[in-house]
Amino acid sequence: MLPLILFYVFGTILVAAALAVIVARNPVYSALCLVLCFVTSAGLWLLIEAEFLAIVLVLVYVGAVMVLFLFVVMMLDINLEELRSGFTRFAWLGWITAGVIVFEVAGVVVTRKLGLDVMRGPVPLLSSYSNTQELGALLYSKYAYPFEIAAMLLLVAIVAAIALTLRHRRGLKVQNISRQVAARASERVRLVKMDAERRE
Amino acid sequence: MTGAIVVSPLVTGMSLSSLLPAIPEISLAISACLILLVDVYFGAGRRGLTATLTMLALLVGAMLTMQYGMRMDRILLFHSLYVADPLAAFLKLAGYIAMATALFYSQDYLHTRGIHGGEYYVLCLTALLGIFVLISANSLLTVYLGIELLSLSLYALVAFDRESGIAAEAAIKYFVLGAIASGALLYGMSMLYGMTGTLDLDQLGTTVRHGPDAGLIIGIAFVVAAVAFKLGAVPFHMWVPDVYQGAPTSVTLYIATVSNLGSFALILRLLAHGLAGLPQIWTQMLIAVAVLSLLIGNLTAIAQTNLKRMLAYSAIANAGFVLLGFATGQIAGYQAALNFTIAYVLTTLAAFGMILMLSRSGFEHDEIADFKGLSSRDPLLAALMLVLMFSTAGVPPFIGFWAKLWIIQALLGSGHVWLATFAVLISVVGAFYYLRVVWYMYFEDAGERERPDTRPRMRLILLLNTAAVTVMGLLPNALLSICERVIP
Amino acid sequence: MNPHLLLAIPVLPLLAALLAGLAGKAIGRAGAAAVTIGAVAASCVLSCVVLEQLLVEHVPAFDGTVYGWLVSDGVRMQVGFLVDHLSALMMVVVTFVSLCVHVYTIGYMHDDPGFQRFFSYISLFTFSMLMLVMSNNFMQLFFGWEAVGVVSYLLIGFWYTRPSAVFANLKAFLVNRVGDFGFVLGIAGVLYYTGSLDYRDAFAAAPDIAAKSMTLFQGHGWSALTLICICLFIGAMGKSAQMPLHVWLPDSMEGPTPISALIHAATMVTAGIFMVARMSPLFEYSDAALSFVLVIGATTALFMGFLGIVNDDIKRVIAYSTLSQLGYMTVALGVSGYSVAIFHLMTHAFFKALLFLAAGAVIIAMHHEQDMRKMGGLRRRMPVTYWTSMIGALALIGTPFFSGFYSKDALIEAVHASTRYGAGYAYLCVLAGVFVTALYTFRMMFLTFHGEERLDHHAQEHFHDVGWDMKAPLVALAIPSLIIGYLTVQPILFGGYFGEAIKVLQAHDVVGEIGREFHGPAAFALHGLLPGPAWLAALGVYTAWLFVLKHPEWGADVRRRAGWFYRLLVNKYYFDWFNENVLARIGRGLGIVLWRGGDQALIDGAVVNGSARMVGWLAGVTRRLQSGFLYSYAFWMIIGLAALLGWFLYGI
Amino acid sequence: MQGHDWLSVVIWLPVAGGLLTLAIGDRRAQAARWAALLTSLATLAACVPLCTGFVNGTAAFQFIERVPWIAALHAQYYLGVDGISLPLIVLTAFMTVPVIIAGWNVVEKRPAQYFAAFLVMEGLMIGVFASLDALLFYFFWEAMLIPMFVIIGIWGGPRRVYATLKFFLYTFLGSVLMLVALIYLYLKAGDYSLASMQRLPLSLVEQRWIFLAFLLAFAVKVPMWPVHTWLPDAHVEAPTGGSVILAAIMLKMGGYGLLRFSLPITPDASHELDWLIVALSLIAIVYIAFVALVQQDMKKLVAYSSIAHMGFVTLGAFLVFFILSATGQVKGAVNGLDGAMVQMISHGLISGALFLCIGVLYDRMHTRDISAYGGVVNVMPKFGALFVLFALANSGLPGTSGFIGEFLVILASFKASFWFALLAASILVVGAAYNLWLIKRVVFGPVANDKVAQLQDLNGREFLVLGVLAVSVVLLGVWPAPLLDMMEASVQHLLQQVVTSKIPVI
Amino acid sequence: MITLGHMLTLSAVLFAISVAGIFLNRKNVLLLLMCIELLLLAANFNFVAFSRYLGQLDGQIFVFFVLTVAAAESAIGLAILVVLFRERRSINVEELNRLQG
Repeated sequence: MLPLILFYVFGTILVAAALAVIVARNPVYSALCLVLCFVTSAGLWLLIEAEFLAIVLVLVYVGAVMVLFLFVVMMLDINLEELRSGFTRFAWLGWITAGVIVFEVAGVVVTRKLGLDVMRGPVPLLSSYSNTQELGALLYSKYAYPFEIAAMLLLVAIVAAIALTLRHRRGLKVQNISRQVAARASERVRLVKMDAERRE
Repeated sequence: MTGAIVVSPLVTGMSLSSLLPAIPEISLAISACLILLVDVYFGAGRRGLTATLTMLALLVGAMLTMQYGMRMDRILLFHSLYVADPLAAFLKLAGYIAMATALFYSQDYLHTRGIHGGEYYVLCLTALLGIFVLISANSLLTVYLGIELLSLSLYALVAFDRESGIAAEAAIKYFVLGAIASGALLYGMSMLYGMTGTLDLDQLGTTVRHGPDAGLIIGIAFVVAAVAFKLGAVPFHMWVPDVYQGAPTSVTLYIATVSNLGSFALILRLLAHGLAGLPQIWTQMLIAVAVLSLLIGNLTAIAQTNLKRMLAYSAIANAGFVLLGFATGQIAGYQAALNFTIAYVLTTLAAFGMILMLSRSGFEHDEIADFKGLSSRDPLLAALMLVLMFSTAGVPPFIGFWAKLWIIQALLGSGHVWLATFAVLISVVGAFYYLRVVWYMYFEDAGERERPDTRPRMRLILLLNTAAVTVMGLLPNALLSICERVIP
Repeated sequence: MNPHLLLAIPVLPLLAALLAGLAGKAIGRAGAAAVTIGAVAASCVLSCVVLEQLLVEHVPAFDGTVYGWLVSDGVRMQVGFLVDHLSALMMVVVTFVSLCVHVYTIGYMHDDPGFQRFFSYISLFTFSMLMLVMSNNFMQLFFGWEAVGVVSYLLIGFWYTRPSAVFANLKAFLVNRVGDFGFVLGIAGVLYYTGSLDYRDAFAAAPDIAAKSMTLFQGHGWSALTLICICLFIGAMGKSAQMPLHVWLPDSMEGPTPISALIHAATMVTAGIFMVARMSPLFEYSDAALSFVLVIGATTALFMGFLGIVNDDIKRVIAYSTLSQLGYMTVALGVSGYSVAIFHLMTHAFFKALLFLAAGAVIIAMHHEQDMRKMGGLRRRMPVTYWTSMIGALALIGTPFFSGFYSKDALIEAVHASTRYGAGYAYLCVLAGVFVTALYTFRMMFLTFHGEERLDHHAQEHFHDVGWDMKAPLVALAIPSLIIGYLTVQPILFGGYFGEAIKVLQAHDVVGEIGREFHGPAAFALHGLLPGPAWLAALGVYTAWLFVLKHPEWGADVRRRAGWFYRLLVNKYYFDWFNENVLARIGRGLGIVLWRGGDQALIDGAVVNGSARMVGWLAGVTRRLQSGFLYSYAFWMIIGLAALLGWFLYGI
Repeated sequence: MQGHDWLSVVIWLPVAGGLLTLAIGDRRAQAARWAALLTSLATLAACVPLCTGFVNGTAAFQFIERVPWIAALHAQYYLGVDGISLPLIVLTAFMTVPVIIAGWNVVEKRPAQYFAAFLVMEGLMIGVFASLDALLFYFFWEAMLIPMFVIIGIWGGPRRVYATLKFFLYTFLGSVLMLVALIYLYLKAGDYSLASMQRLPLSLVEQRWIFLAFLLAFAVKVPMWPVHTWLPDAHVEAPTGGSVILAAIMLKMGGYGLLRFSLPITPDASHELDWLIVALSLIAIVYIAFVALVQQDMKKLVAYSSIAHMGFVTLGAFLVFFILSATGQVKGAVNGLDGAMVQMISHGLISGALFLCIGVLYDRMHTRDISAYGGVVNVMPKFGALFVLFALANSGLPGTSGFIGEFLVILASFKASFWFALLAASILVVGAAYNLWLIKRVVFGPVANDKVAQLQDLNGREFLVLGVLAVSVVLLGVWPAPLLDMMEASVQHLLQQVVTSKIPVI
Repeated sequence: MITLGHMLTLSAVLFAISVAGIFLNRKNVLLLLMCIELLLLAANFNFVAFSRYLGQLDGQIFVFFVLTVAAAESAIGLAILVVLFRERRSINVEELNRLQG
């Protein structure tokens, strides 16, 4: 019974936080609500005994990704006033569509049971079961190939992020020592012959 | 689509030789890393070093693939996450060639715009790697990772020209929509996984046979939406015109051609193979999407003034044709779709190559009006463009004709008479905008426009490319029988 | 008969025409004239030889093929000759008149730059006409039929810089084409019912066809033969200028006068008469068709004559006279008096050609003045012309002993004897026609040759009588105009001259009927002095004398009194007005409506360009969907997804 | 007979010559002209063995060439001719020569490309007539649009872009459905060869759809009312050579298609829907003739007259069933088919000649407006004579080729129905009206204005071209027997196919 | 007991909210990126749930990779955003319409 109560508590928080993410007027609030979403999700995953992923979610998402978000929010120096005005006149259409999707998916889950026994509980686990260990074993044997691809992916992310954001500012005045050293007296002064300025 | 299933060597102990079928991916990954390193240390000093190395890498990769990757049977590697079959080898070779050609066309363009940093080539290589992963994917997971590897590289490439002014807009649109699509893909995959309990495409193909459960339908719908997005089919096409126009032309070329091979593989592996047990659902969906694509793509293209954008809508319409091939749910249709894809890639390479070649610093040459009077300024280029346009319009004696012909034949063969009729009729509408390019080139005065200054070797390659379009149009048998052979 | 000889008759003029036409410059004027005259003379001689063979040596009629044109589905279309008494007679007439005209032309066209061209045309015409009359099948008949039409077209428009000439030739061709339209249908009908285009087969099948009926409208059967005959006769109406297809003939006077004599009096316009006579085996089986012929002919004979009275153009008067005389011939056909028709055709050919040539001589002498009101008293200035044309005029009005008398009187008798439906009306018409003929003929004669000279200054100064190159043909034609009737009335009409060539059913044999009362040409002429047509003619001459010479002021008076009738005549019964203002306008109006309304507005505007505009509009709409806003892009994706889900989950 | 690849020669020789001409380029225009002329003459010469080697009296295809082409689609490179296609091939080869000569130094803008386009066209058009494989046929059929598109678009008049796009899209729209039908037939027959398609049993429903698909393609090409409106525009805007080829050859493809595809492949549907064709043909004859009457532009007038005359082709081809039901036998139907064929050949010569005549005038005055002319014969007697000849031929004068086709079709249509014949024969009047009215306004009359007064008569080159055509028109008119003999067996065979039902017996 | 149905419904709601967020938001691109994170979370929920209720670990492995990819994706997305901001001085969605039509 307790898990169920906890589920509803976490679930409510999760949904509320998710809603807050999309309606909040300040991106910083949104980001923080998103953090809340992830944390409650981790809680829910713990409830169904997927500890490793729950931990990773908090570590990777909350610890890295959301910090990155916040970092960017701060860095971009966005004019918050301008972004604040919120939804526009087609909002109702958006909500209806969202409602339809919920209805379609959830409706199918509830009424048609997906063709599965949706009311069944999780498969019971042995007491010696270690989620992390099992995952690890699988990851480094069967899923070695995807693991390598993921590595490439991260490499791409690094390369791309650097390539896109690293910039050599133009117009930045820097000394070029070698040119200074190589300068010759004859080249220092250049006489330019110009026509007399014409009056407009 | 069945073949001898060879149990992966990874279980029994790994030997390097057993990994040989995966040599294309391996060589590509290694060369990407190497080139990155070389570029970091030597790239700045030597202009063109990275480009040369990349070409070399492609050449070596292609040769290795020819040497070790060509096979007539179907084998599975990495715990059947990876499949190597004739189709994969063929597509990968095509990928090498297409990318090499694309890079060749792009060189000058990249230099004049100062975006020839080593990262560009590395990202192109990783994108190709993503395509290869897709091509050889035999599990939902590898499909997903392949798509992401490809997409992430492309997002970055689209935004690569930071000076352009519209590239970033295109990139952010591409990114956001792409992320939504991959979210949808994931959601769909999760449903498929939940309903069948497996990620393996072979097993998926055999398990879903028992009937359309609601969960499967949800999964399929989401997956189809994602696939349609990748291919640029209506109504998931919105990114296509903006990205085609906004991205640097070299990247557009890449997206339009090389990445299309990946999209083809995606549909084939995921839908045609993975969901082979339940074709009645996804073929119907594909038909709906394809019809819309043909309609919207061809119609909207008419209203375009920008050639890249017009080609984008043309790509949408062509995606409709590819999807029609798949919508037959029959081998003949898949073969036709493959043939269409290859023909399309070949033609589009040259079309974008033309834009690239004619562009100069600060001048994209991507408005249709820029082609005015080209026939008097440069008869050869105009003639080549004419061939390309008529080929895309599906007029014999060019390759595009056979591509469409086979799709229509497949449609008729599977009883979709009305669909075939619709397809041919809408392609008449489509012919108009291709003709307009010819019209501008041949029937309009050049005005102030100058004779283009082009490099001979570019002209040569473009000539060869167009010659291929023509020769394969006159003698289409070779390509058609390859398509028949690789999708048995 | 030797087919090569027969072949030579039409081919010689053809070769001459080609030579004169294509190499006109090379052989020069004299050369062209010599070549064509030589060829036509040879044809004429050969025709006479043929006639002689038929008449004297009693060689059987020739009916054979000389050239296979094409074979389609077993239908043989070929060039073949049927030379019997009928066609031999026509050949002689044609070549003889043609020869005269050729000779006459030397003088008439002396100053014309198109001299060689003219000779080429008339030789070509001779060829075409010979092909027409010598034919043994419908195909070739039609060929000759059209060919003479074309040459006539070219010749009417010979002076192509004159707008009126160009208009006239167009009109002539078109009206003829209306006739051909029927003619072709008739030929098609013949083929349909007989499976062959040869006369022989068609004639043999005539009784069978007569028994067949054809459904044109639901439930109304027509006798197939009547339909065919009427269709064929419509062709004849065009060529022989029967009402209402007569309108082209007066206008055709725009052509040079030799042409008027040759084509529009003597030969081509009689082709229709000849054709019906040739088709007598068909027409004989259809009373309805013959009645139709009769009524049309009678109407033409009388009402066209009226027009001659009010016209002041010398050539046009003769043209209306021709129309009227053609009407006479048609009447004869209509009462099954084919031989009479041909006989009248022959005599008419001579005297009418004579009249035309004489008129031409006057015109030349008057320096191209055709208005009779500006002539007068010319008999002193050009006696030869006067006397020859007087012979022609007397022949025309049917003065006893003149050639025209025999043919016309026999014709009137035949009509009188006929019991065919419409014959009574026709009889009245032809009788009244005699008076009218005499009236206009002598009005013309008096105005031209008698009275005081009314020549204007210009004509006075330039007046010169014509040379003997033009007078000789007049004389040559005057002789037969005078005597041919007397000589030939017996054999041709009553001597069974035509034999098998013309078929008359026993019940219709009006000529045979009057033949029973025939006792030699002199008696026939004397008989004509009894009250009857000849008296009417005399009355006509007297009236003309009264009005023209005695009391010239009466004319104006009559004009005033009979206002509407006069206007009707002056306006030629408003046929031209109707054609130009109603038919032509309807045609053009229809064309414009179909073009602007049908093609441009409906098909092109609404459908073709309309669909293009529709596509363009749709393109604009779909283009606007691509709003450029991320959220709308996402929105469409989601809508698409929701739609897919909804469709497949809930079947929406 | 077999073993000589003359058909391939006449197809690919002009194409190769065209590419050669293109390669010679505009800078060496004179060389390009000669190359083009020699190629076209050589092609015409290559037709000689075709004609001399052709055996009359058999319906079998001759000069067959058959090699595999696309194994994957079971398509072959399969050529052959019979009495229906050979005359059209010869016509094509024949008409290209005057086109080249007529454009000799008149075309100043990119001459090499101009000649090359016509040569390539020639090869492709011959390919259409010689193909016995439906896919090959379609291949040539569509490919031909490209050079024509370019010809009208580059060398055309002021509204050339509109005209050429209309031309292209119209004909493209027409033919794509034919492609669908062909593929459908292929899927049932197993290969693309015409013979197997003609043998294939088909239900009435299938036939009906296939027939309509074919009809659209061919009707647009012919063109039949109401899908004819591209033609006046295309003709008016096309350069002289383009108009000539368009009228002389391209339109014939529609008629050829009806004879070669529609009738033998879908005889029952043809039977069922023949009223449609006949009605449209008669409308074309009457309606279009009236439209031609009121044209102010010479080319438009001739263009409309082409539509009316092609109405005879379609009428003649589809009379057979009416004749069958009216008379209970097929006798006479061959007249219609023969007439249709002769009309095609003859119209090719005459309309080509007329367009060349108009081109002659246009080259001098740069207008085609009838009202700008008048009295041309005064200054151009030779031209006047030839123009009048062609106009008369166009109005179906006996002794010229224009007569035979019309006459045969009218004869045949009488067998079908009196009213058909009546309407068809109306062309005698209206056709003469528009042709001669044209002549009256352009050729005859006094010299209309100073410009006309300064016209030069035909030069030697023009006279040669028009003279040769005049001779051909007259020759065919007085000696048509060889043509009809050549066709006879094939037409009979066609008739046999047409009256044999293909509906499978259940 | 927390059943599969609970988890799936929750994920559906999450998915719908994120979708709504994506196309309701017309001001801030950053927010779009966050919504995408929510979207991925929803999918992950499904995977985890199915994996647990099917008793096999493949789904969780998948989630592991998704997290990795998502991290990489955010990095690139933010990088593009930065480029965009530098160029336009704005990340307002409504101003991102230079490419249209």
